[in-house]
Amino acid sequence: MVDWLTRNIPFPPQASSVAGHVDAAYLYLVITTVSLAVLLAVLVITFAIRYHRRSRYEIPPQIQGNNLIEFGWTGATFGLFLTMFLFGAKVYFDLQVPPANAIEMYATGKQWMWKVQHPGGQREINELHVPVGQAVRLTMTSQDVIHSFFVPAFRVKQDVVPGRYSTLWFTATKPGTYHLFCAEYCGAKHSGMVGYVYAMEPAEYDRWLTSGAAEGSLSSQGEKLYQQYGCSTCHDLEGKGPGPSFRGVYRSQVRLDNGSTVFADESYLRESILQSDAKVVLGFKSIMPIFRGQLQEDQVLALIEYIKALENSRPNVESPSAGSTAGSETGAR
Amino acid sequence: MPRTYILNYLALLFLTALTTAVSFLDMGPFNTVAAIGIAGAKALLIAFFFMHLVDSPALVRVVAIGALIWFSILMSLTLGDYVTRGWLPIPGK
Amino acid sequence: MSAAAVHSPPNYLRAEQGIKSWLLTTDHKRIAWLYIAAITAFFFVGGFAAMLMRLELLTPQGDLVASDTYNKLFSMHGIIMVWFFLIPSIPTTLGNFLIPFMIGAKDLAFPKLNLASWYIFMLGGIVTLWAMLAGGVDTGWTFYTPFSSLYSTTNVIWAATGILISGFSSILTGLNFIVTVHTMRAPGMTWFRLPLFVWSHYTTSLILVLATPVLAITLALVAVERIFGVGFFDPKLGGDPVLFQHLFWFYSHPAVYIMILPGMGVVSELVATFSRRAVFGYTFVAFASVAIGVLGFLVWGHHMFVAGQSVYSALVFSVLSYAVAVPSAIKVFNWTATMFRGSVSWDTPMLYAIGFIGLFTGGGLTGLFLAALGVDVHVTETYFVVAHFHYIMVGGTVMAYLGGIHYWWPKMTGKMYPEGLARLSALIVFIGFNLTFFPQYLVGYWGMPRRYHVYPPEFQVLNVMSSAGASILGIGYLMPLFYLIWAAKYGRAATANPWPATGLEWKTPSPPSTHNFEETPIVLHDAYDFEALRPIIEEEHSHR
Amino acid sequence: MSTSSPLALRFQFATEEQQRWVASVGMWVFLATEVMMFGGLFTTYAVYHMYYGHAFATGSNMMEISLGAINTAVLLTSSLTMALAVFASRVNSKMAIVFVIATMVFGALFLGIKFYEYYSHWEEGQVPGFNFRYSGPEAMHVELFFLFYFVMTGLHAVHMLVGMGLLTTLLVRLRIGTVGPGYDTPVDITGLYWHFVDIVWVFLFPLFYLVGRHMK
Repeated sequence: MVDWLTRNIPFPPQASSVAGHVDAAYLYLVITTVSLAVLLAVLVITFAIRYHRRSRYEIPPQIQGNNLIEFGWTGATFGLFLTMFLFGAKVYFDLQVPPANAIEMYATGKQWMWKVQHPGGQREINELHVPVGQAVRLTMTSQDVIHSFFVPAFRVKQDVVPGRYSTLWFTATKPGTYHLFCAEYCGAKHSGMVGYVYAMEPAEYDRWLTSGAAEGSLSSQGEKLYQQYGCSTCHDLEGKGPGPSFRGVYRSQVRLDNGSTVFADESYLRESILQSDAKVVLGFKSIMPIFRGQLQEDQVLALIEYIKALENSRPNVESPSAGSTAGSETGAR
Repeated sequence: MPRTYILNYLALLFLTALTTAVSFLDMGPFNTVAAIGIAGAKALLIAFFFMHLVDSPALVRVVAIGALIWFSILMSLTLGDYVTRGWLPIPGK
Repeated sequence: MSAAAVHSPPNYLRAEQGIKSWLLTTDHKRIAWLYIAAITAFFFVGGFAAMLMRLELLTPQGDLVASDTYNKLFSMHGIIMVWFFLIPSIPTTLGNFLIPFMIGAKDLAFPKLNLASWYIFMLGGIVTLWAMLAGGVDTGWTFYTPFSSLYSTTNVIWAATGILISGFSSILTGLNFIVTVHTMRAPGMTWFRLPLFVWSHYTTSLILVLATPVLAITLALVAVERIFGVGFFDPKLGGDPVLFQHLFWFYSHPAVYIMILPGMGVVSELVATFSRRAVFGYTFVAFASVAIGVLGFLVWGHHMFVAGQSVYSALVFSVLSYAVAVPSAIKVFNWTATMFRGSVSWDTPMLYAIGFIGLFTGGGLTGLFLAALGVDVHVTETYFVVAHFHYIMVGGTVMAYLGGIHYWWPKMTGKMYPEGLARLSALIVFIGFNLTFFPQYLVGYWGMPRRYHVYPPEFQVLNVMSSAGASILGIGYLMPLFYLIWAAKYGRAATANPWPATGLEWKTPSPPSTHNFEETPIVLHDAYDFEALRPIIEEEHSHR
Repeated sequence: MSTSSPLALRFQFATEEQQRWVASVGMWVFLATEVMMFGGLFTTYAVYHMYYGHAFATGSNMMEISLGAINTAVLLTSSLTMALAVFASRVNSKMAIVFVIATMVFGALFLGIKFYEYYSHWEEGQVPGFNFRYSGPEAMHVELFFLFYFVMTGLHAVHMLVGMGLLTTLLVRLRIGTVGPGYDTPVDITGLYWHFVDIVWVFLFPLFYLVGRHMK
């Protein structure tokens, strides 16, 4: 009986740092609205009974209205609603701004499956292994239609829109297996695009990381693509090529040729990889070929992980033939 | 009455020539402001004189102004979203 | 009254006979009947799709229908219920019939346009039904791109065309009402003597006219994208699918106010008549309608908090969404205050009105959960939202529609409905409704997403309760269909003012003559002046 | 009110004056819906103009500005003749017919120039989706610009065709006398519609022909 109860109590488990805040806001709303509803129901029913029409011919005293009462309850309701807004907004900001030290993972929504890539190179379909107590930041996109990454136990949801990145973060607090749903209608098997999030103790998570048959870390996969697609020919890491070097570019302010500066986050890197002539860096010409259509989303994520990894480590492989840039003149720095 | 129509017509032609000429000068963001401003002026001229908004009953003017207000609601709140994107340095926020 | 009965003209039902007199009528009363027939048919088509969905959801596995069939079912349920039942429901039936009476006019400003609106509505309905039968559409009633424009392989263009055509019918009806209320009020019928029914329909017409065109262009752009292969919301061209959502919800949120405002107008009339008291704070309730109409245009972003709009834009929409909730609260408070020290009778229309106040309040208050940003992130796109808008639309608009139909049935048909049976069906509807949709709040917060026909087993108990409630609700809706038709034929003859109620429509015989009033009435009293009705109420006494 | 007017006062209107006034209010409310419909397109244009201003300038520079300016002048002239037609229809039908015909001629001229432009765009492979051969920088955003061009001017052209249809019926009714000095409401209504379509073009012209001209 107890097992049936715990299984069927209609309340999602609180398994993330922010779940408590969301439930607190939910509880506040439930209490205020239910008390208002009960008050109104009691009033309506008592008036209906107490002032029930005794004879078909009685005409009650006509009361036109009272402006004071009207302004009173208008102001009161708006004041009450504003407190709800403030509570909701505070929780919303906790949900939106990820902490700096979060593990960065990448998720790609594709018609009817979730593909997740870990920095260590592990790839998962419809599954996500995360350590407990450690913030995780998901940079997500979609390869076709709009999906939505929804983990009820963590109280987080974020639509993944094709053509741009979305961000979602959580910190699992309770080990366990939790549902992962797609919450934006995406076609025939929308209800099949589900999976599980495994929150594990850190030790167990490390054991899982090593056991996975990963072919090198994500940034090393990115580096392979970096060589394979000839990025290194123009974007020499020492900045000798016609293209800008990527060392230290991630999360820096980049000056563009139209005079504006832009914050180099993942979205900027993705747009510059796929649609190179959209934002041309100051002092460089827009001669880079368009890679849109040639690179898959998860390949772009691997490249971005490689560029981000450049920020704090010397390039671990000497690029032997990087010197002979393909006949193009040296770009003015 | 026809006299006002012809004067209005000439003013409209002049404004067309003006907006075309102005577009060749490089005024940065003011190019768009000038183009929309002149077009707005032409629209007002047509509405006031050709469509007799000048001497129409108040209700007709309310309808015209209402339409403009509702269009500006759609424009301003939608652009409001696109202008404030990227203020948080987090992709997609 | 009796002196005039001798040579009074035949009532509008008997004035002409034959199918041609119905299909070519420009009499707003007959056109109202044409709409009643049409939307009742559409209601049961949409309801049938809902029953199939509830049957499917009895079990966690998808064992009744395949997944794409289920997707077509919920799309059909959504499209038909929204555009072919809820939006036309009260304005085109009760509104068409009553607005000329309530302002003391012989007919609407453009009678021929009124008939044209019905034909356009039917054309839109037939095109949409044909799209459903010829393979259906699986994009949901929201048509989100890029699925609807690039990936769906179903009749999206045909469905969009059908809706677009029915949109023109909405615009023309709205235009007709606006011009009528502005220019054709009887002498003495000032704005603040208008019944609140007319205020709410006037605001609804403003929304109809100002919002529907944006839907027309949005659906047209989806069709352009499917035909050209490239479109404005297509990431291949650098387009942003979220922009489609902006344009779509710019129409669709005011559309939900199009659905609820007429219901509020009906409830204002019912509460006033059956408490036999002027509505408490008439001017506040009237301006609350206008405020809902205006603020309703500023809040659409709360449908897109997690869709990818900017955080600051979400904050703005959240505040504005709380602002639009205030006028609805004012209306509910004023209805409650109207009943205070009134003479409340428990006739069926009043039961529906009280049910409306209860369920609409439930629906409206849960809207506050969805406007709270932090909570919305968790509950949007789950069954919590499904329960919220069904509480407003089924608990609100449909209850008000049934209440209004019962209340004005004697005026429209000259016959009374069977009181006992009607009260029973109102009770069944109330119970069935709550059993259907309250469990969905719980399963929604628990995390069950919308539009899923396969769900984790732990949600099954609540879904079975919901399906059980749906069958009770279905019975509750079928009963009025039968006993009202029966009453129209064999019901007790109704007097001109059976309740008795204020309002010019009750000064005409039941059923009224084709030209409504022999000579245009002069209005001397306020909207709900029951003192002025004292002689009629006394006369009721002497007749018994 | 001259007896020749075929209009029996519609039974639901109290006075003749009320009926004329009602028609223009109804027309203005209809124009409000048109403002909102075109408004959806202008909002979409504004969003992408803000994001892809440079590509929109490239696209705009590929337009034939002289044709655009001439077309604007042509449409303004048709507005003038339409206004004169509305004025003439209160006084004498003959003059009204002349001006309506003039309006239709200018309208046809506008559509002629417009379809010539469409044809030349097709020739140069600038029709998005079907035949888009431009491969310069930001080709996809330029394709988006041309999609705006074809959808918005196309919708405007459809409204022009509807206007030409209204003018034709007006011509017939003026000739057989059901519309004339006694009952000129239809002319007034058609005039309001025609001037509105002209206002839409007044805004379309700078949006497509004058964007970043100085970048040539």
